[in-house]
Amino acid sequence: MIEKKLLQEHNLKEDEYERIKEILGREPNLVELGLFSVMWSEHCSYKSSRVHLKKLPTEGKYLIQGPGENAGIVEAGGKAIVFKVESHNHPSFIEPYQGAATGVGGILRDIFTMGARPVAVLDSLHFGPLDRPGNRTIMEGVVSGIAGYGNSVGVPTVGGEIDFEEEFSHNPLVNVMCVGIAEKDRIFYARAGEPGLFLIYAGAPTGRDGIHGATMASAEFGEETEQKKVNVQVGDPFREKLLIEATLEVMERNLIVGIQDMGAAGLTSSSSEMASKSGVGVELYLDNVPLREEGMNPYELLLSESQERMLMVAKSGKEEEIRRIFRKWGVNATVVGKTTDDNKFRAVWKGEIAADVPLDSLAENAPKYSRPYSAPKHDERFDKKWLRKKNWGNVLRKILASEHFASREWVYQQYDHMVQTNTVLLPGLGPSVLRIKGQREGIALTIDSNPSWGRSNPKQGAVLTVAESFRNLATVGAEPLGITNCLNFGNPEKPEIMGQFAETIDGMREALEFFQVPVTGGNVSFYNETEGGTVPPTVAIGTVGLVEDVSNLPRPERVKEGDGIYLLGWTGRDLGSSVYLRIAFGERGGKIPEIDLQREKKLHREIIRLVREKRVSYTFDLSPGGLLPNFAEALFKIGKGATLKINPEIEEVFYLFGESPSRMIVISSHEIEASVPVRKIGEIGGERLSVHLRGEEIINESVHELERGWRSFFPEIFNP
Amino acid sequence: MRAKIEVFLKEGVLDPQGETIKRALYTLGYSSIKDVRQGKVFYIELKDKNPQGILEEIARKVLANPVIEDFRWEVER
Amino acid sequence: MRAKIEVFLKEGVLDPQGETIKRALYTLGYSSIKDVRQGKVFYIELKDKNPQGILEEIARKVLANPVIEDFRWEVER
Amino acid sequence: MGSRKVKFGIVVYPGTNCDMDTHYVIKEVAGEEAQYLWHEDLDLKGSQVVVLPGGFSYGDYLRSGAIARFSPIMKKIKKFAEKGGLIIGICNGFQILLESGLLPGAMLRNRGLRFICSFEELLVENDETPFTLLYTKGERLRMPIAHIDGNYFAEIDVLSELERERRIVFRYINNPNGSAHDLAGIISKKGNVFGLMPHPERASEALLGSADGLRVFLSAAKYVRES
Ligand SMILES: Nc1ncnc2c1ncn2[C@@H]1O[C@H](COP(=O)(O)OP(=O)(O)O)[C@@H](O)[C@H]1O
Ligand SMILES: [Mg+2]
Repeated sequence: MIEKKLLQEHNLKEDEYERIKEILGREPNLVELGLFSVMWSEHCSYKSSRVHLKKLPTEGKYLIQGPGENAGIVEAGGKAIVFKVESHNHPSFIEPYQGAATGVGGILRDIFTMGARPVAVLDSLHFGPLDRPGNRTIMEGVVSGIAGYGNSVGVPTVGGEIDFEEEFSHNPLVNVMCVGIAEKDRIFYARAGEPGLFLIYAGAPTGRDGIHGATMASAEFGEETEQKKVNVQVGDPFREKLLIEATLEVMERNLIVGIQDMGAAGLTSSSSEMASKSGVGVELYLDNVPLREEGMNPYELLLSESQERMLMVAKSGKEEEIRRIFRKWGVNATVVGKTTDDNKFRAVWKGEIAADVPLDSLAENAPKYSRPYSAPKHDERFDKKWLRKKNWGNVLRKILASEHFASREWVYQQYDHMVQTNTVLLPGLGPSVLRIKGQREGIALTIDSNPSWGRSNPKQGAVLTVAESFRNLATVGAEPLGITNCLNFGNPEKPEIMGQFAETIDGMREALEFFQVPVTGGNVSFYNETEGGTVPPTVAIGTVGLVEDVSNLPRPERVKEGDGIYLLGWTGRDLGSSVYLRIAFGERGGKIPEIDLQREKKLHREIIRLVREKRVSYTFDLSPGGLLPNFAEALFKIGKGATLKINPEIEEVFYLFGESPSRMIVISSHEIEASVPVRKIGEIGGERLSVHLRGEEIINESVHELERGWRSFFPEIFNP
Repeated sequence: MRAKIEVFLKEGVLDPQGETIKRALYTLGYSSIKDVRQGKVFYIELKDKNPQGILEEIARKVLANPVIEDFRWEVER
Repeated sequence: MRAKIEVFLKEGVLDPQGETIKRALYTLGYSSIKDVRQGKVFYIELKDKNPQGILEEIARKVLANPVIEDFRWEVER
Repeated sequence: MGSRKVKFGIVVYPGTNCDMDTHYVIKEVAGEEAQYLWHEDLDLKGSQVVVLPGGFSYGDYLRSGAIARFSPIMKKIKKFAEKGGLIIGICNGFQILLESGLLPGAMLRNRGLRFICSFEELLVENDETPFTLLYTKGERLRMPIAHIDGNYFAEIDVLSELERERRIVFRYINNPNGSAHDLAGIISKKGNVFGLMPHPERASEALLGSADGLRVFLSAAKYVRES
């Protein structure tokens, strides 16, 4: 008889338990209870989010594969571009280095599982403010964990973002995106084919890593297993590198029917999902599973989340050849099961049946909930005092040297961002651009999020985030092909959290439908809550764009003395959630910017046209931070000074530090004309930044001095 | 005073380094080696007369990561 | 048999890791710490009855780099 | 015979990750012949120049390059070196050359203890080696580095010998990692084995920000063709 306590340990509700009994027509045994527990967990089943995710647009001109597979795929330059983002928030809080490292390992596997060679990693990171040592330790660990894993496997980490908010002190967000390239006719899916095929386990042996809800269960199996259990997974990038090469070689030779990495719920989810998608059953021979530790039981074998493992379904008769290839790469590969025709998930252990459940009940038919939700209150505040004049030079200096704006070089220098020799635009210059060897085309990559927008207004925040991502791409002349997304929220059982979630999805849908760009996949991370609070709704949008010609990119080095500086687009009265408000007033809320998607799209079109017509030396967008900080940053990269003459028709603070979305700077040696408002606001020259407001000089600073504060912020914190 | 703090992975925690070294030794013909685990050792020179407390503290708080590592210390002289 | 091999930097070879830990400890207020040097320790499980020779050999040939490192080993049980 | 292609052999160890980049540059950019050599091969397959590329052989576990030195192919590479064959070790390849004793010294962790990936400025110190024929002494180059163990150490007498014999080939302008004598690349006594931490294969195309590294491969090819 299964007790309440045991159900709690397994995170199963009583009605869920009733449903399990109904499905089985009997009580589950402990192993089976474990299977349902993980497969029906939020993480594996998306039980709270599915009904909402369904609303996202999933069709587009360039789409090859939408949501539902290990990763999404779009087409660029005649190749299949495979990409996905995943969160590793909680593990990174518990053990920052290993948590982040295994996060990279996991998302890489999602990519090469599909037959793609991983070519880039991007990371979206959110931590608590750095004035607290605990937050510094987490950030340092996470960054070196991503570096430690990514650098070793030889996949460049080419971009990302980092920001800081109070709520992330106890709930850091670590979202990692990976992009890979495959041949269009050689894509692999999580399929099991037909009955009678062998399942091959390849990679690291299984240990007691990350077994969920098993505390109670293992007491049943013996006391000493309990003490050995450690829930932190340690990554082995070396083994992953071998796994990548071996797997790609097996695919190259066309030896498998389908493949899936063993991520959450390990052997159970990978085998049952593949089988479920192909309408077959599976039988696992647990005695064949390679073990790292002694005395492991079926419960642990089925639920272990040991890293660097893959499960494949071999083409009939190809088992030996597969094994040989893995062996060459020093990786163990073993037959651990077989597909069957009875639609069951069965595990055999020491001649006995350890688990026997209807397969679809684990995967396809896991519960789905329409959880109650309540509309979140939006922050509509606007305070007149925000408009007061200040010493703008001082404000600029402070923003440049703040954690929200200072140079991220300290971080990306730790990432090998050049390995594979495709990185045409290095980190720090806008979106990352990779060439596709042998092709004129390239891909532009970016990942963006803004939790303070989400906190003030989840729907509007999602619209703004999508727009920002596409605006970033426009600066390199790239059109968006598709997005992936990571949704980081609190506890979905609370109506206000579900309300944030529903609104966020609405916002994403609105923006994506407008731009006609599909979602190709993503990840949902709920329960980002501790006594320290709940994370603000945070959507990370990862976008892949098409660059028509990688040899023609705007770059700071192209800027010459005398080049004109043009402001394109519209400046509104937008200050809410700006970096300016934080620095000048310690205010992190307020009404967030309005956006007119028609205008936004027009602006992107014009910028893309100007770039493709080679009329642009360099161009960049202005949020976050607003015009002055972003312009100063551009000067640091250009290595020259400039004079700006600004005659705004509204209060100057909106112009200088406001974060209106639909505007950009273009620097050019040509006269710029466009079908959006264009104003020439200055010229490149000298070594100082001089800003004139309505004829009066308000700033005159050495570019070099400004740069020093911007560059030294992170090094001073981390290398005292 | 001279002391030594050893920091090693808890049992059950994967040790990719030790594992790889074991395999390398095996390939080199040292086939009697059954297991290798790698740890860190810190040699510390300090002024305290009774450094026990301080060693315990820095091992726990600074040198070891309690989530995956254990430690032991000894005073050498 | 269980044995232990310690590999440590020769005197005179700069130890950037130990140096950094020393500074960190100092910043944390452990001002009695005069010096920290970091080394590696390998816990080895092996089948040999008299492992002395083999331990010496793998330490010298494999585990330590004689340009910068020395080693010592001991049989634990 | 003057225009025949030179055959470069690129050694692949488990964990090597710059093998394909190096292959691409030698074949597609330098226009020479390139082939992979597997670490278990017992034959250099007629390679005229052997390249040990960058990466994390054996995960860089134990020490960078420490386990790779035991690979079966190393015996052949040592013989090849003894006979005067040209060998280039880049980054992890340099570390392997140090660990296997083909070059003197050892690598410690970077001064700042962190991995550094960035473009660095280098000074050409010796333009008379087989690997730098096409450079000019005193020339400044831009090449990326990407490593965590690039802090070169050797005993004082070794360092003075390197200086005296002009075996320091490249030096950093702003020493990023703490290397003794700012050295970024050295050659063996006979001058046929070259190890360097910067990545010339990542600086062989203007599109990627610099083509200053290409001449390392072109020089080696020219040297082989003309000798
Ligand atoms: N926010 C989202 N938007 C669109 N699709 C999503 C989202 N979150 C998850 N998905 C899709 O749901 C499926 C299951 O995702 P997930 O469980 O994260 O995969 P994995 O098994 O690799 O961890 C994937 O196809 C994924 O792309
Ligand atoms: Mg997956």
